Amino acid sequence: MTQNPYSLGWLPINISTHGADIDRLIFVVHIFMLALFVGWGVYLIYCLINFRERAGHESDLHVKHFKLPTYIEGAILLIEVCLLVFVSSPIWGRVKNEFPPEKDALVVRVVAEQFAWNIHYPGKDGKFGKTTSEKMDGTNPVGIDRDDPDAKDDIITINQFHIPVNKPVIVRLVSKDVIHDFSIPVMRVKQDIIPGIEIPIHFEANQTGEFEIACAQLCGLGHYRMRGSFVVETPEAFAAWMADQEKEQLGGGDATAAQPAEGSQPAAANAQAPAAADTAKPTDGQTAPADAGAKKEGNQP
Amino acid sequence: MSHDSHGHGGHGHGNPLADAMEHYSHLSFWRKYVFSTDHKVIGIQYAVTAMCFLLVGFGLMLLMRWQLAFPGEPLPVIGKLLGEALFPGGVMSPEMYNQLGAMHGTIMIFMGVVPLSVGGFGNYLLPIQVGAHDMAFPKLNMMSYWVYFCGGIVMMLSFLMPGGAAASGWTSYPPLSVIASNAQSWWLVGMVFLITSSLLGSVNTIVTAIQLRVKGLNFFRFPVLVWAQLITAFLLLLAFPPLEAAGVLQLMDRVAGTSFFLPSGLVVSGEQLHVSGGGNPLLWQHLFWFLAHPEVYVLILPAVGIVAEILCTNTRKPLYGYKTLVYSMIFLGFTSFIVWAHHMFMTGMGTTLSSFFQATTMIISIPSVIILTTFLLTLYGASIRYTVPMLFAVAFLPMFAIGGLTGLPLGLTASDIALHDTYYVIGHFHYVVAPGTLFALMAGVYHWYPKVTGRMFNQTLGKIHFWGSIIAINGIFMPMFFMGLAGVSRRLYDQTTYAHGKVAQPLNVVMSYAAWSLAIMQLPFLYNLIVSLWKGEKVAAENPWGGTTLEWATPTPPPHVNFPATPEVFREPYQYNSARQIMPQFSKEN
Amino acid sequence: MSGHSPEEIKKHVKTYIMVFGALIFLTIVTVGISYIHLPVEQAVLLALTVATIKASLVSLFFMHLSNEKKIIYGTLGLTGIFFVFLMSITLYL
Amino acid sequence: MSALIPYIDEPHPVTGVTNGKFGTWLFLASEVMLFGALFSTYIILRTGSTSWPHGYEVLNIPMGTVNTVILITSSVTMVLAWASLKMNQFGKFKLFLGTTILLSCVFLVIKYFEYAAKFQHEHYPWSSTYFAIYFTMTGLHGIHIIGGIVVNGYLWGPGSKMWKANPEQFAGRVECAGLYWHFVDLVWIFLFPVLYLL
Repeated sequence: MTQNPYSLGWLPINISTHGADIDRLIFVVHIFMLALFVGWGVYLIYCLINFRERAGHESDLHVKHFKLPTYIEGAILLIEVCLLVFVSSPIWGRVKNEFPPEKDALVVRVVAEQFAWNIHYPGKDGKFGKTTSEKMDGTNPVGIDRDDPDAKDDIITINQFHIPVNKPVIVRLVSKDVIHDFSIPVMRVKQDIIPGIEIPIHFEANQTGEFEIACAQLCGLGHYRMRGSFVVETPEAFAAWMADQEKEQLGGGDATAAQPAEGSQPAAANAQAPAAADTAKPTDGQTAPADAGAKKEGNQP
Repeated sequence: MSHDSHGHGGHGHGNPLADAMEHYSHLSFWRKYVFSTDHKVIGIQYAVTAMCFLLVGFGLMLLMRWQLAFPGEPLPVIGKLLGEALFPGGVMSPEMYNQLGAMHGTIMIFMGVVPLSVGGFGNYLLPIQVGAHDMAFPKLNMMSYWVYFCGGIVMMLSFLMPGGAAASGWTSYPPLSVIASNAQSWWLVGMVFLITSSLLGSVNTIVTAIQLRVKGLNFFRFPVLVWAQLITAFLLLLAFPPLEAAGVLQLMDRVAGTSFFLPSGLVVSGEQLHVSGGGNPLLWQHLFWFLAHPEVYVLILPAVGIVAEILCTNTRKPLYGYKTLVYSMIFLGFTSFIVWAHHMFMTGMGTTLSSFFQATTMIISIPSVIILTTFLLTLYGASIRYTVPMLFAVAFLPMFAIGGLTGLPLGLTASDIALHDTYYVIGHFHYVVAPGTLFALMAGVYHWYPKVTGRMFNQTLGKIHFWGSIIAINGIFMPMFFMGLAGVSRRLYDQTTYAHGKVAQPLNVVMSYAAWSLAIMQLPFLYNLIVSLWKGEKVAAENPWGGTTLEWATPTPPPHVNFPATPEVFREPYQYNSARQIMPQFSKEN
Repeated sequence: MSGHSPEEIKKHVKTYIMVFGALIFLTIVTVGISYIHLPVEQAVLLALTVATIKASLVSLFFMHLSNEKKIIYGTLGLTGIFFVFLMSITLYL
Repeated sequence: MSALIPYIDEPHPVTGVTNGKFGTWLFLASEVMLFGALFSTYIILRTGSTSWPHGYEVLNIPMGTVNTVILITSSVTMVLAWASLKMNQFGKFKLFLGTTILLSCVFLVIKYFEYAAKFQHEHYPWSSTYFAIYFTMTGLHGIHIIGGIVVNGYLWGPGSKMWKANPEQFAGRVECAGLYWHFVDLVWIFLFPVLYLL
């Protein structure tokens, strides 16, 4: 990766298909804000200097009625309404509501817990196995019932979220314990995860690379290190990674004993772990070997 | 008005006001200064207690800023003193960080700013500004202070609990807050105290403003501060009870094992949670923000009132558009009840609902713009006298503008997707509350200091305080916007865990140094406030600044009954005659 | 509040007794209905209607809201509006 | 002190009410919002639940009905107590207010037996959301009853001395206590069908 996706002065790079609209709105709103602020500021400084107390200057008690401010207030309201009706609400509708058909998309469940992201892929059959809260424990973070025929080929990873590029992705968000917030800054994706409710979101990445999932809602002591790795790769690399996961998790034939993939330990175990333990950058090589190639390809124009 | 002679059974002769003063002067020290029913004493008690809490809340943040700027490095000196449990090896633990964060918010809002602006300024100034001799219910007034005090003590004691204070943020979202340590229950009990105190206080304020105003003081002759306090009191009265109910429900969840906010099938740290389930975590958020959004206007309206008073006194010209300002404030207060869900855009809200709350949010920005415009136009054609309070009041304008403007991208749902729950939000509301409201409160403290104490503060120290504070405070909050744009989530103990957090980390160092500088810049303020009590130049004049409202008719400092003779009001506030001299409300001559 | 002379109070007392009778009657009605086990929607509608009538009787006569000052109506009207806002929460969840 | 504050015993010429009465109504306004939040909680929990017991299956309707009648009766004796003061009959006032206090105590005693029966059947606040809301709302209402008993007890006992010194102010106080008491009754009028009958 040649270019750092994150910057200090403005938004991080955008690799989602919907994000450009959001970025444009943020830009326009900031220009609007800046114009207003500079306008007020210049006027304020003029007043503060010109109307200061000094010899030979007296206050003007003749009450004037200014029309301009009323027009400005009206204009502000008009601009706000336009932004709302023509920009913000349509984007929101597209981003949060207009789901792609499930057959064209990769459907994934994300089960959040203190303090990890469990990613549940439906596997080859495209169907999620049955999950229950009774079955959730240290070795079975999503509570999958491996006796269910649909569950035989399900892949579960911890903090490793891989998706193919240029393909719609539907993520069904659930939380096991408290409220989390599934945030991927580079994707302009953010959604609270409310325990007891399954909330679907959708997005599509248009660029490969290795990024991160952040938790944006205070969820306890480990909130700050609830970091997941988010990898966008070519369809081939994704398939290869998936095959590796299958071999690792289901390969032995004894599906019920399958362990989730690498990544950090389940939450309870590392609740007291020192902060430095998982401060790895996305490029630190904490990830599966399969996506090393994907990264290189991603940077080709 | 002849009503003063009514209901006066015991003393058949003499002036009842003189009798009351005489009676008061014979009271014991305890009844005079501790369990006093005099609104001025209670106001000062409120203000002093609240300022102490503000310092505590600020102090917590100064500790946090070390961890934020230098994550994982031991806190010099203090780290060792605070003990191994919360500072292992002198390094702040995540537990401690979350406690400091939650308590900083709680203390600043519920125990600092609101008690100072509503309890302090409201109690002291409102009765005088309407020409009353005391609040309508003096004993209730005393009680609301002591209930607030108890609430504060409960909150502070929660730090001593095993496991420390509440750590689920000042918003206390369940289920996290329900499964949190015992201190959360203390937090809830403390909140019930604070809410009760606010309710009693607001009943008192409303009755005083409406029933006890003197002859001639009709509603459109109210000083802006009185209007602000009156609207604030209505907001507190009607918005706080739902949070009180929610607090009781959360307490039940924690203590009686109910599941109001807990859905079925929760698994915490790999263990099933044995509760009946069936509750709804979002219910808390709705009830909480039903209060907490009007609460924003509870913070800002008294500040607007104070700024209006100071601007009008120091520009030496009438307020531009008094009625517009008043109507805007009323509209603001009313609309603040229907915007709460814009705090919850990311909870899975549909398009219709989010559009509704987006629209109300855009609508509520207009009265704020009008208020700002009124103040800006008041400056036009003025003869501005730059006293220390005026400096703070003027600084309020651009700071409040930044706070308001940055609310815009947060209020639009689409841009909120990128900015929600990031540092951008923190920057936004701190601009409203810290360099906004708190600057206005500082202005108020300076402006009425000579009236309350009978001594003048040191102008030079005041100016040092102002210039130091305004530079430092922008150094803290301006970088937050860039941090938020970079996508850094709020409430992170150590943001360098994330690559995007690491990139923005240098900003944290800047903010921390600015925060510590701000702390140093408050030293001249504190020194000035305390030492001027003895060393300050004596103020003998009733009206040192040339104010037009009723508090400037009282002797300095005001005696027990405020006015030796019940005053009368003859005109609107902020009037000047053709010779550019003030025409106070209480003066008969034209 | 208009009439507080003893004669008028005597009239009031008569009203109070009548209201009391009505309240007891309505209590019996609402309990009686509950034994019929109507479908939920109808039961809720009926029970809430009866409760609202009872509540109006109490507030109009015992709390003298039938003849009160504007300021009290104003306060309650404002509260009523915000109460509606508060109850609207039930539509979102 | 009272010399300083007008409109304690006579209505304000513009608003037409005394301070105490206005203050009481404002307090009741906040109470409306408090119970409003609890009722909306009830609605949300009930509509969101998969199973919700009918009140008549788990609660004792006769006991609830008796308590409703008791509370209504106490409300009418409360307003009669105020009317007696207005008619200058202090003895009757004592009788009626005493009855109110007595009835409110009876209400609490019955409530105690109801709670005890629930505990015997192992119905606790943590048993289900229904019982959670039942115990929370009736408990909070019970606290309001206790508050009413304290206020009315004071006005019946030591507070009634004011009758001699300032009958107007005392009648005003009784009226305010009455407003509060009727409000507590009013809350029960809604609680009873909502929890017991539906």
